[in-house]
Amino acid sequence: MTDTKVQKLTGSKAMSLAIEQEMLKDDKIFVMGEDVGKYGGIFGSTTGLMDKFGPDRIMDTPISETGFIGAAIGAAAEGFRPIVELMFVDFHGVVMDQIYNHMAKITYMSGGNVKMPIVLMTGVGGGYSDAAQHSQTLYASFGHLPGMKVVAPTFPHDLKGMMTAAIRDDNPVVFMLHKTLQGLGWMDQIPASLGPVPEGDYIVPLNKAQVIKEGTDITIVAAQMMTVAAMNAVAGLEKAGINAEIIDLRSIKPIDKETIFKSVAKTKKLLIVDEDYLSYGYTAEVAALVASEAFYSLEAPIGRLAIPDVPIPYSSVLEKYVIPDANNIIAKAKEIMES
Amino acid sequence: MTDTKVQKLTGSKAMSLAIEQEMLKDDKIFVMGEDVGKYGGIFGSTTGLMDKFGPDRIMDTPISETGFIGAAIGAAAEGFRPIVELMFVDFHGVVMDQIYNHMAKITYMSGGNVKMPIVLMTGVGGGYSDAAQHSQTLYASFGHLPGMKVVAPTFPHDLKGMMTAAIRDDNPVVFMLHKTLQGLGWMDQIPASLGPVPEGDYIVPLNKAQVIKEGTDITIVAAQMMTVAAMNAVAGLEKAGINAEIIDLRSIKPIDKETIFKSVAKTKKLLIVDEDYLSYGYTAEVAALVASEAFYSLEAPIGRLAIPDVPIPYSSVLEKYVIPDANNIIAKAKEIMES
Amino acid sequence: MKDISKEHLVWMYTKMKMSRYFEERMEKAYMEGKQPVFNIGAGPVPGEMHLSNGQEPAAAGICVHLKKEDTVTAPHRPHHNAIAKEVDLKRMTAEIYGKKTGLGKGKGGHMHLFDPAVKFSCGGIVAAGIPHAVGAALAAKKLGEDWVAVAFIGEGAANAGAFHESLNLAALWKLPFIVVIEDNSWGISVPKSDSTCVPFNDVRAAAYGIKGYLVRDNDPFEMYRVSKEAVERARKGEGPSIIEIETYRFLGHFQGDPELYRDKEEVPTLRAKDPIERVKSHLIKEGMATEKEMDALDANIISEVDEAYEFAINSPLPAPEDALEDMFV
Amino acid sequence: MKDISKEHLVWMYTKMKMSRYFEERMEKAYMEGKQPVFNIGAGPVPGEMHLSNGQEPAAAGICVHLKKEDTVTAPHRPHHNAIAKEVDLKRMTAEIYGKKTGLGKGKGGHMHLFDPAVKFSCGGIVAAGIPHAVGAALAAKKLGEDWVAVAFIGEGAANAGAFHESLNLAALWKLPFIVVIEDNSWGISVPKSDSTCVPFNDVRAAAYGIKGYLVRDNDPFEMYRVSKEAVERARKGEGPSIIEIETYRFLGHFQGDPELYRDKEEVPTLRAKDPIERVKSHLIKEGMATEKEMDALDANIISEVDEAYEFAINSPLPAPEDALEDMFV
Ligand SMILES: Cc1ncc(C[n+]2csc(CCOP(=O)(O)OP(=O)(O)O)c2C)c(N)n1
Ligand SMILES: Cc1ncc(C[n+]2csc(CCOP(=O)(O)OP(=O)(O)O)c2C)c(N)n1
Ligand SMILES: [Mg+2]
Ligand SMILES: [Mg+2]
Repeated sequence: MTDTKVQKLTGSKAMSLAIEQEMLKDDKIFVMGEDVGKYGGIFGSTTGLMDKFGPDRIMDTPISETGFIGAAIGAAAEGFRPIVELMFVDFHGVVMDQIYNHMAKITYMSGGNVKMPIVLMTGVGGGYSDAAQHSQTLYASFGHLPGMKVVAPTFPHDLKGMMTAAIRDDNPVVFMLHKTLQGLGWMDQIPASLGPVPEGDYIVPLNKAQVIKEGTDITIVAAQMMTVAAMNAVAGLEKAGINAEIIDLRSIKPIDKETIFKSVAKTKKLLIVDEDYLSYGYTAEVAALVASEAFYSLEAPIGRLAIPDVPIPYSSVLEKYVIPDANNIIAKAKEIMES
Repeated sequence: MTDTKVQKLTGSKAMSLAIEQEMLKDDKIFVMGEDVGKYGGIFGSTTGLMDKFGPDRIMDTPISETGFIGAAIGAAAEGFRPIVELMFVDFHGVVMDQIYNHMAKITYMSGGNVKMPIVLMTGVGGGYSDAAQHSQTLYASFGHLPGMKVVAPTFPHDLKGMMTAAIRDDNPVVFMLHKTLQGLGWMDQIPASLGPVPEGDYIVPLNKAQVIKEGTDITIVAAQMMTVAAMNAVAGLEKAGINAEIIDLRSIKPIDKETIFKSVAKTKKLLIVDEDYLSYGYTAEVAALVASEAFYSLEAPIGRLAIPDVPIPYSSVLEKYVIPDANNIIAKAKEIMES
Repeated sequence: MKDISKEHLVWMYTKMKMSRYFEERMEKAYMEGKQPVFNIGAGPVPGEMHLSNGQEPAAAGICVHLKKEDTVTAPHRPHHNAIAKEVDLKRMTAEIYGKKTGLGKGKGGHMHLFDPAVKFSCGGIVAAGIPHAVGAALAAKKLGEDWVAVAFIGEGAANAGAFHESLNLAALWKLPFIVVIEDNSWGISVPKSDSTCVPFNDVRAAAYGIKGYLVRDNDPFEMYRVSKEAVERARKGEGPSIIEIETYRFLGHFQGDPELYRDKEEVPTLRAKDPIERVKSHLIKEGMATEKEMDALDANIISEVDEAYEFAINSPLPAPEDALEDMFV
Repeated sequence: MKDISKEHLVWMYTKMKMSRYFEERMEKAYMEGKQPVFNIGAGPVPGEMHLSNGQEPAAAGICVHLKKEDTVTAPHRPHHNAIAKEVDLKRMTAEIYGKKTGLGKGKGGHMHLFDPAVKFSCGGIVAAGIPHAVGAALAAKKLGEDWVAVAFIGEGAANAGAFHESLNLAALWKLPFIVVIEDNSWGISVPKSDSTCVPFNDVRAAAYGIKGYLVRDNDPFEMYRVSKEAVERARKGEGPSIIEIETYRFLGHFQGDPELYRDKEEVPTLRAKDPIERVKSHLIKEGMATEKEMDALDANIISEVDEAYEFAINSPLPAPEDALEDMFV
């Protein structure tokens, strides 16, 4: 952090400010996506940028994800630094080939001779009844595939710092913004979506988790809204006599295993909470890392909380049941402590 | 197994025989895909079927995976039972939306009112220098997403029995055939690709792993060519004094955890070997299942062997380095035994 | 316009009016629990809500030619299509309210309505329903039935790859398939001129050697006529068609859309040309119905819709753990 | 055919001949280590091998109009395209041999050749290179340069969604973009008539309001002419074009293809019309070159290709652990 002046911003403002500041410095950066222009991005990622940079640098596209994300790849190969938005991560299936077979692999396949400095930003997360095709996080669907850095910042400070880092990175970065953390006027307004953000530019590394609450009894690893849920569980955990250490993952790929190992070495217990599907999600990957590389730290079975391998249902009552919350975390943590 | 007459067949013949036998019984079954007609499927999955059933039931398609796999969904909703081939699993990115947002979710989203009896068969695996876009297994890319049963049989017996089960299932089944296990004339000919197959119809359940070698010292969990590699490691392991129990996973989703837990309860040690990418692969999911639900069985760190999070390189010397083999398995097992 | 029978015109009017009234009630129902501070996730009808007020002719004008065995797929803005295909209105409304009695037991929601009894489905991914309709048309052909499959999409969807793959397949296999492009000028905030390289999508029929039709200015009568021809051709095995209709989006893309991107004058101009009124005045002018008969018709429509809302409102919610059911059948 | 200069014809001949000889040598090189029992993974050149013998006019006929700054993307059958775009032949051959000196240090292979110095790339996913060329054309427009981007594809790829999305984008944004459809009649074993609902893809230009060109019977001269127009139009900002050329696939889809699906007569008929011979005899007939000059030219070509093979064969393999490098830059 090179700047000392700090303002309170929402997640979306923090992100768009990062884009703005980088665009002012480098005219090779441009933005493409559906409704990124006048609308400012459905989740506010490009708020105000159209007015500042005009339609040549903030480009609305047709609903042709393969076309325009593929075009970003072609433009990147020519020296541009495109930022492209896939409106909802749920839509990745119409364009995954361009993302994982090309954007992610061209650098490697070319023996390092072609750079792919692309930021693919995409909205993730549920909790507002947008149902099965608009509520997923799909962290692992991207984390599984080599060649992309995948980040999922929680707080406005990190949204800005990681966006700046992503734009400056010469490699493809999948930047997952959680809708509920954008601080949008038409969504649930939660405290975590507003926070202190330095005015100047700074970077937050793309591969570092962060201990956001220290504790001694159990390590809770989470990301985005599950980090918020874990923080919301703190009081209840304390009431149950559990002093949890909470790690905000921030980076889905690579996972910052050192930070996790260090914590588990202290707490001896681990609970992983994910808004993605249970099977093959980060609850699996983090558990496997610990069980293979920090095995002797563990004194109890690892706990996993995630979407129980069903699509996200529409009805609020059903949706609440499948997305982990603070109560689930407290119950699970107790179970681990007692096991 | 209801039949006693047994013949020796290759994987591809076993598969196509299953399709043939089911098609003879149910005229709602038809096959669609690229080169499934006269060519008989690039990996032989429809060998001879064109001659038997003609072009109305064995339909060559344009290179329009979203179009024809989407059409399979529409036909399934009308009561048909389509078998569709995605030639290489590597191409899933052009059609993943149809697969995971529709085929996999429609039954759930419709409250169980619409059935999706579709078999999506697809070729997986590397080892013959087909490079980064034609050599992946991507087991986890499908296993992660709810609504599909995902299988990856190894031996001709299971290819036939699981294909029969898949066709009869009223739910979407992703049927992954490993190219090297098809026993094709133009690929490496390995013993495992030829095996005893009952002549009549029978099913092998879609959710059961199988202990293919009993042992006492360490459990090795693998699938398809990694199962073959594990079997190839047996002699070397024995020489090192290690009596391994080998489990052929067969089902990627759901994972048959009981079979694994039972084995680990006996051996106390676990090595998982995967031809998919390391991060967020089945080495993660199996490790996490054991570390969370069978933790107290474990007496040593879990071992994971998989593609080390790089695309599959072309040059043989590089490709051999990234795909686990018997030697890697022996070395890793020794390491675990000594840890 | 003597070519359209009273029966058909009344049918169209009924579906259009029903759809309009359904949507108008939905506009209000959706805002329950979302005032004074709008929160998309709050209230008895949470989530995104895409209403179709103004687009009724596109649906009614073709569905009047369809029977129960014909298949319809629709996109994220599906209510008018569903109503014209005679989806069970009670269970559809209950689904939108997230109730156990809904078409999908509350699991689907407004973008995911499935009524296999009348072969209707829809989905939230732009253009994804097109190949499903192609598959239904393929099924009809395989069965030797004269059934037709219709995919409704927005003009924005005509630029998605699925459109092209589906049209090529349907034309190649000469399937009884029709795509209806509801050109409401906008894909969220993006005007057609910024998304589509040709002024009208009917010309894209040339790429598939099929018939292309264009209906100007949301004309319900012309929609009736071109659809009649397209459906008849499809039933006779003469292959697929593209129908594009210029239609009106009276509301925002979704409820809560600030609509800062469009001219304040646009909607009043469109509302002045309300297509439902056009059909009504035609019926009266041509002596096919009296004002009084129309009022009675309206009253029936309103009570049918109100009953559906009552059913939905009074239905029980699912139990939380129902979330784990219906994964596999 | 006085409209084509000697210089251009000789250039085209050179690239076509070079490509042909390159492929003929590759046919043999590929079989090394695969006899007597064919095994796709064996030998110094393992993996799939898609050769382009017969398709040379498609590449040379347009690349003669291109400069180094123009971009070319190619599909899984890329050698003739690469050679016409003047990709470094030594490093390309070394890549196909999986050597450390290859364009991709042995990581890419024959389907994944990247030579940024001449802006060439290719890939193994059908139609996926089309949007990359659109992106290059967009870059040219942003830079205010008169550069052009050309995407080569097979006729099978024209039915993929990426084709449609790319063409719409390129036309909408009026980009200097050209797609060249090499119609070799086959997509692996599927004839064009079973994959494409129209006889020729030039008509698909109507769907985008752009120019469509058709070159019959693999004619190198006609390919030259229409390409010239298309490239000039693109440079002048007049937008994209589709060029379809009927071309010949002399060999199987890939080496080892049993080709049971095609008539035994097809290839001899095509070979009799060898397009390289057509250019050669034209040069001689028109007095632009003598037999002797042509022989000398051939000798040069052969030695250049042979040198590339020598370079490849004598280059070192990568070290196994190099597999972990070049992931990120
Ligand atoms: C593949 C995909 N991309 C983007 C979206 C987000 N989205 C939903 S509706 C919409 C606009 C659709 O425009 P149009 O097809 O004209 O239909 P309309 O909303 O006007 O009825 C967009 C971009 C989506 N649902 N699916
Ligand atoms: C998306 C995708 N689907 C299928 C394939 C498998 N495949 C490789 S080449 C090919 C045929 C291509 O035909 P065409 O485009 O005519 O090119 P040609 O091989 O004739 O040069 C197919 C189906 C692929 N590589 N990518
Ligand atoms: Mg629209
Ligand atoms: Mg071809």
